[in-house]
Amino acid sequence: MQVNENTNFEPVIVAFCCNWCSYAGADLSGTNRLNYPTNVKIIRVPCSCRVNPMFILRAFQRGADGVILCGCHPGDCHYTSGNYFTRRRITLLYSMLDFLGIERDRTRLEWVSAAEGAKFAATMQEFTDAVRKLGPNRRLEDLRCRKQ
Amino acid sequence: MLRIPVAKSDELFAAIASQQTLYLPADRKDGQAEYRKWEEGVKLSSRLNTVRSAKDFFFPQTENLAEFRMEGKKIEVIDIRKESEDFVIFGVRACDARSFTILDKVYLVDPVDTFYQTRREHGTVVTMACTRPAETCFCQTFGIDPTEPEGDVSCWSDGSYYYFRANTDKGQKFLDSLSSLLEDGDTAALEETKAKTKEILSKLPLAKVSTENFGGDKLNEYFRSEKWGELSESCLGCGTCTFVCPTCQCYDIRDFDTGHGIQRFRCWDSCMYSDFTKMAHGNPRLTQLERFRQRFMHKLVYFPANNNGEFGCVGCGRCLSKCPISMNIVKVMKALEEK
Amino acid sequence: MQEAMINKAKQLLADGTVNRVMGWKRGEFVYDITPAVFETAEEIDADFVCDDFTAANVSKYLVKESRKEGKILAFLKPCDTYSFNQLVKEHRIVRENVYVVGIPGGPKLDAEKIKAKGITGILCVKNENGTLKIDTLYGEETMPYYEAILGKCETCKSRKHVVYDELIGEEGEVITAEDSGRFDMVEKLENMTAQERYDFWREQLSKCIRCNACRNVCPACTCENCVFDNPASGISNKAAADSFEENMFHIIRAFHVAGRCTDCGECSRVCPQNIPLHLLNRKFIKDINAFYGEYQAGEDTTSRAPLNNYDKDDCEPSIVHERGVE
Amino acid sequence: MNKDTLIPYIGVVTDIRQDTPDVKTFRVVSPEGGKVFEHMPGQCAMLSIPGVGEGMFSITSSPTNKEYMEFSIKKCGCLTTWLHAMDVGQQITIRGPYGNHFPVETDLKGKDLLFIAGGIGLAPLRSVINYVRDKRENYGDIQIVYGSRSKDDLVDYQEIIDEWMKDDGIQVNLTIDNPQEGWDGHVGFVPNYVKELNPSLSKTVLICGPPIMIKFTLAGLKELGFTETQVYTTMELRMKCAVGKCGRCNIGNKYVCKDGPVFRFDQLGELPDEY
Amino acid sequence: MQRIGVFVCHCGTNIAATVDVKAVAEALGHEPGVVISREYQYMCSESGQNLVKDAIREHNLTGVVICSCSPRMHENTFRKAAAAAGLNPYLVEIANIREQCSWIHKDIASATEKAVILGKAAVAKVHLNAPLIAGESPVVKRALVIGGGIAGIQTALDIAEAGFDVDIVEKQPTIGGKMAQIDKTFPTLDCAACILTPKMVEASQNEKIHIYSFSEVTDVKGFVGNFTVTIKRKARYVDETKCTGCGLCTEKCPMKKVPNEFNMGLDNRTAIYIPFAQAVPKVATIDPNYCMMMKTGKCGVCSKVCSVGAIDYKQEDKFIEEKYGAIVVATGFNPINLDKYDEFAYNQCADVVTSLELERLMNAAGPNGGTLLRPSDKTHPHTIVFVQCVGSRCDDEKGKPYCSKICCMYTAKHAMLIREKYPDTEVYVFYIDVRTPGKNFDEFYRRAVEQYNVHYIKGMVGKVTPKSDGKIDVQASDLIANEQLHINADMVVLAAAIEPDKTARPLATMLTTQMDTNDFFTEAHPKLRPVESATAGIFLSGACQGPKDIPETVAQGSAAAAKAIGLLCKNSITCNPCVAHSNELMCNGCSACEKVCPYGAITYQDKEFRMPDRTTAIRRVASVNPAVCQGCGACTVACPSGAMDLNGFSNSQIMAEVDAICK
Repeated sequence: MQVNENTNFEPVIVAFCCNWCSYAGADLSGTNRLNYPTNVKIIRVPCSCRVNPMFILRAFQRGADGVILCGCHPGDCHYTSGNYFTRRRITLLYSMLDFLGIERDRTRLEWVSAAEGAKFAATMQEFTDAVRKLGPNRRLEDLRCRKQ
Repeated sequence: MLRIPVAKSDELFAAIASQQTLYLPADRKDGQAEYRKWEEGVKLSSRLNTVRSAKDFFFPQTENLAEFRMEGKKIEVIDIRKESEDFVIFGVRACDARSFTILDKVYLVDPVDTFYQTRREHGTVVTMACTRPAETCFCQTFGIDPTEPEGDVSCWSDGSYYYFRANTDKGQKFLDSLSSLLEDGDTAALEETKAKTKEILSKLPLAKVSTENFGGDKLNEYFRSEKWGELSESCLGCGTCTFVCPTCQCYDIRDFDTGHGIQRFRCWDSCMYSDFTKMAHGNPRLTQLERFRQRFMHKLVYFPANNNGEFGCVGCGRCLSKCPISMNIVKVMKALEEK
Repeated sequence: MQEAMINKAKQLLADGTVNRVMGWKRGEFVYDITPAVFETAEEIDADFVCDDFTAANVSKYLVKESRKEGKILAFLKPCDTYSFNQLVKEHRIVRENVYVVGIPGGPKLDAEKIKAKGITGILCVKNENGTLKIDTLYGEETMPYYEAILGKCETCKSRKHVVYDELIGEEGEVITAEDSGRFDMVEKLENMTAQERYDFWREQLSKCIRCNACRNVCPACTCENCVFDNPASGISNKAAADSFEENMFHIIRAFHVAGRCTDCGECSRVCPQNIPLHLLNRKFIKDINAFYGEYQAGEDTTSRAPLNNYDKDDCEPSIVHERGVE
Repeated sequence: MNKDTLIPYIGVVTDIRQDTPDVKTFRVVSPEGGKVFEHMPGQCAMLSIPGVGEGMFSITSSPTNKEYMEFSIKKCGCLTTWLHAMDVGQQITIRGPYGNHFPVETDLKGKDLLFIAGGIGLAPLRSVINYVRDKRENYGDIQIVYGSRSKDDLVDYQEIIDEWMKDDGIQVNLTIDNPQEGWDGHVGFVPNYVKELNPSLSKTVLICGPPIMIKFTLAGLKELGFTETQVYTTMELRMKCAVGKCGRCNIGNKYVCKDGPVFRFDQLGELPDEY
Repeated sequence: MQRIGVFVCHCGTNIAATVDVKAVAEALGHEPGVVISREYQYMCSESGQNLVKDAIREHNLTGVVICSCSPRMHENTFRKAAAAAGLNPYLVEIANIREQCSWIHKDIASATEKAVILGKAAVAKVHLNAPLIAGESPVVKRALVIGGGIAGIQTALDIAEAGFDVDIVEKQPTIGGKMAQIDKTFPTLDCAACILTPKMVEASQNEKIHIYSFSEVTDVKGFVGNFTVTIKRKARYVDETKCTGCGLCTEKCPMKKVPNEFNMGLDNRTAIYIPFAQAVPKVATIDPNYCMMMKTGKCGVCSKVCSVGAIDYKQEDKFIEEKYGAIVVATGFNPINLDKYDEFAYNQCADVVTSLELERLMNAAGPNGGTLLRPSDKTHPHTIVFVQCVGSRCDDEKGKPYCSKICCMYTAKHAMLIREKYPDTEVYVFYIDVRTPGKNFDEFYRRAVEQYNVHYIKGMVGKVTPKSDGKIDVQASDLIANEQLHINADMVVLAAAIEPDKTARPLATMLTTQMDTNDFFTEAHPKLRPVESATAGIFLSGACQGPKDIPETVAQGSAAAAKAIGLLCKNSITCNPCVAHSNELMCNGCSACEKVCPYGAITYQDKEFRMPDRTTAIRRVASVNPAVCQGCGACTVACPSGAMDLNGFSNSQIMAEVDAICK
């Protein structure tokens, strides 16, 4: 695909969602027929703390333009403390990516409960818009994986 | 001898670059030198040598071998080799120039490595005689005269002029193409420079390092030496020595799934790495001792055994200055010689 | 100093306290010093050295050495003691099998910095009142002492030994971040624009030859099997085939040592390409200090590592987005 | 540009035979039919599934077979597991032939041959055995001693029974490690069995099997009076390029992929013990 | 080579209206390893499931992908179907193309494209799925209740009622806990002892219940269904099996000046003692710190008077080991120490008392036989000031940040009881807020104000100063009248905050359960799992989890019992097989995983390994107890070497999904 930068650009967005809150929140936005862009593809993980920084980098390598991580609100983790660890890990990772000059708006972490279907949809819309504005991921891509 | 004033070097480089891609050692911000593509403003480095050796031009760190498309039970092999373009590497030191001969003995013997061969055919090597050898230099040990470097074209500098001599047809053609810039001149000043350099060479701390106790016939004697334990005990098992070495030639072949096909590439590998000889069911070189031994045995014993006594080292001294723990071939040679 | 250490080593060998000595062995030149294990007084007399160039952190060797028969004497500089402690904390070093003698630290010198001045053919280096007198094949050269100080010593974080059985010389103090200036460069980068930061790191990381020296020397990288060597990890890579892999390797490596890196600076010291790798680690350290409170890995063996810990009121990742320039 | 030896051909798997619980034999032809390339007994080929891995396997069919090549492969790693899961019709990549071969046309010609194999070690020898069977007139007596853990682990058992055992002038001695119901043959380890059989010293020995078996069998043969110059074996080490360049499969200065895989024991004896 | 079946559901028109289901099935049919790709009206219907089952059998499938509604809806349905057809249920993956695709998108083309990608991700994942077998671990049919207060007693009784053996470990010589010390209970004002002691007796008489009084838990090993607990039976120097509780020894004991803990030190007991008349077990205990025989070797009176020879001065602490399937923590609370509250003169003036001390002062079995007298001079107090929130809702270091919850109500109770019994006594209550949520609570409080004329003053007591005349000056502010007050009081009663018992913290460590910063045990989920700890098999009862009044405590005690019974009813527990596992060959033994595991499922062992250099070495490696692990995956990221991975959500599986989505 010859990317005509910024026009007709459809970002690839990977969303990691914890099974107990955010994935359910995503389901709820479906149940309520709340629209958000098709660009977002969800990967279910048991807990946000299952998300290894490796997965996030992997997504960028393989052509993702934005990665968003969703988990239970702090204090509500199904496993009591998982998302607290997530928060530290991901804060540091995002800060490091920023340090390396990777655009901040390509990464995001959002706490979405099972009841927040509307928040889920709105977040995804917002995030997709932000990434779309940035254009294709060029700073953290693997040229070998670029679609021809 | 054909020569050109050093002051006109930019003109010279521009002329070369107008015909083919020109690479030469240039200084980096951190004070070290690396080969860089010449373009307006790039200056020839005054450092003795580059961090990475010149082998990269013929045997790059990674290169794709082929691509595969898979669908259902079918596999399609795509030959992705391209005809490479002519290029010139300028300012190769005598040690690196000799390393090409050594690599040739691996890659140009049957079955020929066509990837290497193609680049070798397209590259013209212009060497540069040394004038300020460093304490880490020991190329003389391997019979290299840094004041008489090999290559398609040999080049000398006495500070005012660059002098050129073609050694091959390719080199001659190269010099012919620059004939408008080059003039014939006397070499008295150059001979003086050479003599000075030779004097320094005789005073180098490693000038006495000799290969007389090494070679293919020492196989079992050195393999069983008790020194390996002590020598290898501080080795980190990194690949620095291997990757800065101009003669290290080992590689790995790997597949990479790009999402729309499989790329098979090869990349430098190091016998110092713990997974170098690892198989699904075991590893013949389990400890760093064995891996460490392999590297030096290869250069000092196995390689000469297979190549009429030629050693797999050119004494460039890179490993001496770059090894994180300062273990190197000179220390190994000296230790092995001790009885 | 070297004299006192040699005497101490011989004494401890003689009285049976230890059966080996971890130290440094002199090489061919003034600067090519190799970490080594000595077993006899004769070996020590012949080759033991501790001088301006004995910069190598030997604590990582103790992972293996401390699992061998008998006790080993290790001479540790203040910075090395942090690495040592961290490894004890992670159960990598068997503390009982090491007799730690604290020795004064640097500043150590960096031969590369001398060479970068165009000084070549180095035969002998002497410090005379702040001036380095360098005897070379091409005559004597001089340069200011401070310009030859090893990068990691320029921003020394502590002159205090956090663990030892015995001390040679006097105990020093921890140096504050302000005094050491060790976060200055990180801060400078933080104040650049994203594009500038990106360009900076591309220039640096594109030099990487994936020799793994940084990883293999790192006292925090003692994994039995590194993910980058393990095909099953899905991210193994060898010679970086692509700019992404250079990024990936260094980001993941820095992440894996985040909260465990003591900032010993070995990664940058050994990098053959002079990539300032320590800046990645320092960035994590600086962030950890700022977000989760001051933490110095290796300072003790009991505290919880910041990444294995949390506070309910930790900041959100959005703090990254809210920071100054993009 | 010439074809580079590192760039493989395509092979099609036309038949898969389950030999033992963990060994399958694959028949490979070129997509156009016929063999992908010619080889000599003992030579190897690099088989690969792109994205999974590439590995060196000895060609177990005889060069005298003009229709196809066969590979007997034991499931042990990532690639072999994949190969075992293949269906007929699957394409694979193949390059070769690599390495030297048993000196069937020189040193072995006219000799009495003793083949000793253990487990999957029969695979490389099978090529020689069938070659020799097809050119029976060029060789003397043939004796095959083959052992495995159990009857089920004997590779090519049907071929051994249906063909080899029925040939004139071929003596086949099978053994399994432990007694088993339905087995009335010999029970015991190969090295001991060889000693029991006390083969004539005139024989040239070709041996292949697990290292431990080779070690004890060789010792046994020496006790019986055999010399190292009479015994050939074939080796296996980590290989990537298969053309003696990538630098991993050397034993001393010899590259197994290029100078081997077939070695005579006196040659191996000169090399360091690193395999 | 996998043999994967793909099944795309129309869900009537729920999916089919916006996703071209046929196109999805067609596209996924070309994915590597897919041997059959079908679509159907309702995959979850009987016939839909049969389609899957038949395909599994017919095509010998090694993996199944269902493109349908959320896995939260029907993952189990399809797993069961697969299992019925002989395929391991964990070889089924769901692609959520309804909630996360057809229902949120309108454009058929892009929704279809997305559905295909989601399907591809599921196919890529299922390639790497491994058959998982849910492990089983047996359940020891015996429960342990730690703490013998009302919470523990209630829990034990309920568990015993269900037919299971249950042990109570109580560190005091008698069960009963705090409730035994309380005089009356709110809001009914019935006598605490009257309702508690029958339960204590019931517990002691129930043959399913075994009470280890004067005992402590010192070690806990094992995991849900299979705990091994070491109990220290502290020496009481009286043979429990012989002592009849006649009390003769306590009468004859010459050492009578021992502060009586049961009465909050307001009177004395003997060195050999039975805490109170209705103690259970009713067995004497010798206090070695005071017993003359124990201290000087001279006395032995009790031994002489004991007709059954129960006295044993040589008795030693005994350790016993028991196995339990479930553990209920009911360690309760204590009022905080008021030493730091100089402003209330608690340590200077005997007539400044805590509420619990007041309970004893008013109790018929208390030091004054139920007549409220000032501790200092045993006179009748005419003015009593109650100070609320002493140490509760505090920002500073001295106190607790939380509301102790019960103080408002018991203060109302005290005030009311005093006004009822001694109408001449003026009662002032200084409060910040009066909190009375609870059945009949507010009515109760209003009765105190309206019917009993208790003076409730919103305001803070600034200083309590004992005066030379024996009176107490209480300086306070009235926030409503906005004025400073001085009250000349006879007694001051401090509503001290309550805190978890000090033994709870070490116990939590033993149990690998979590505590909050105030040392209250943390429940597994604050709303949905309030009586379970995050550690499987450990349940929470009573105030150890947070401040509670009696009815709440009893309710939670029963709830914890119900949870424990639910566990004990099972012969074995089916473990979730999607748990972490450690590759010992790669494990560094660094303990990072152990630190982040909320369940204590990871332990370390020194194991012998064959090392690369052909030697053997002892290495410290992690192992995960699959019965305890809940599969969150925190450890997998903490592990730098990648030795830790998670079944069902392995690194390679998740990366395969990432790859498929980004392709």
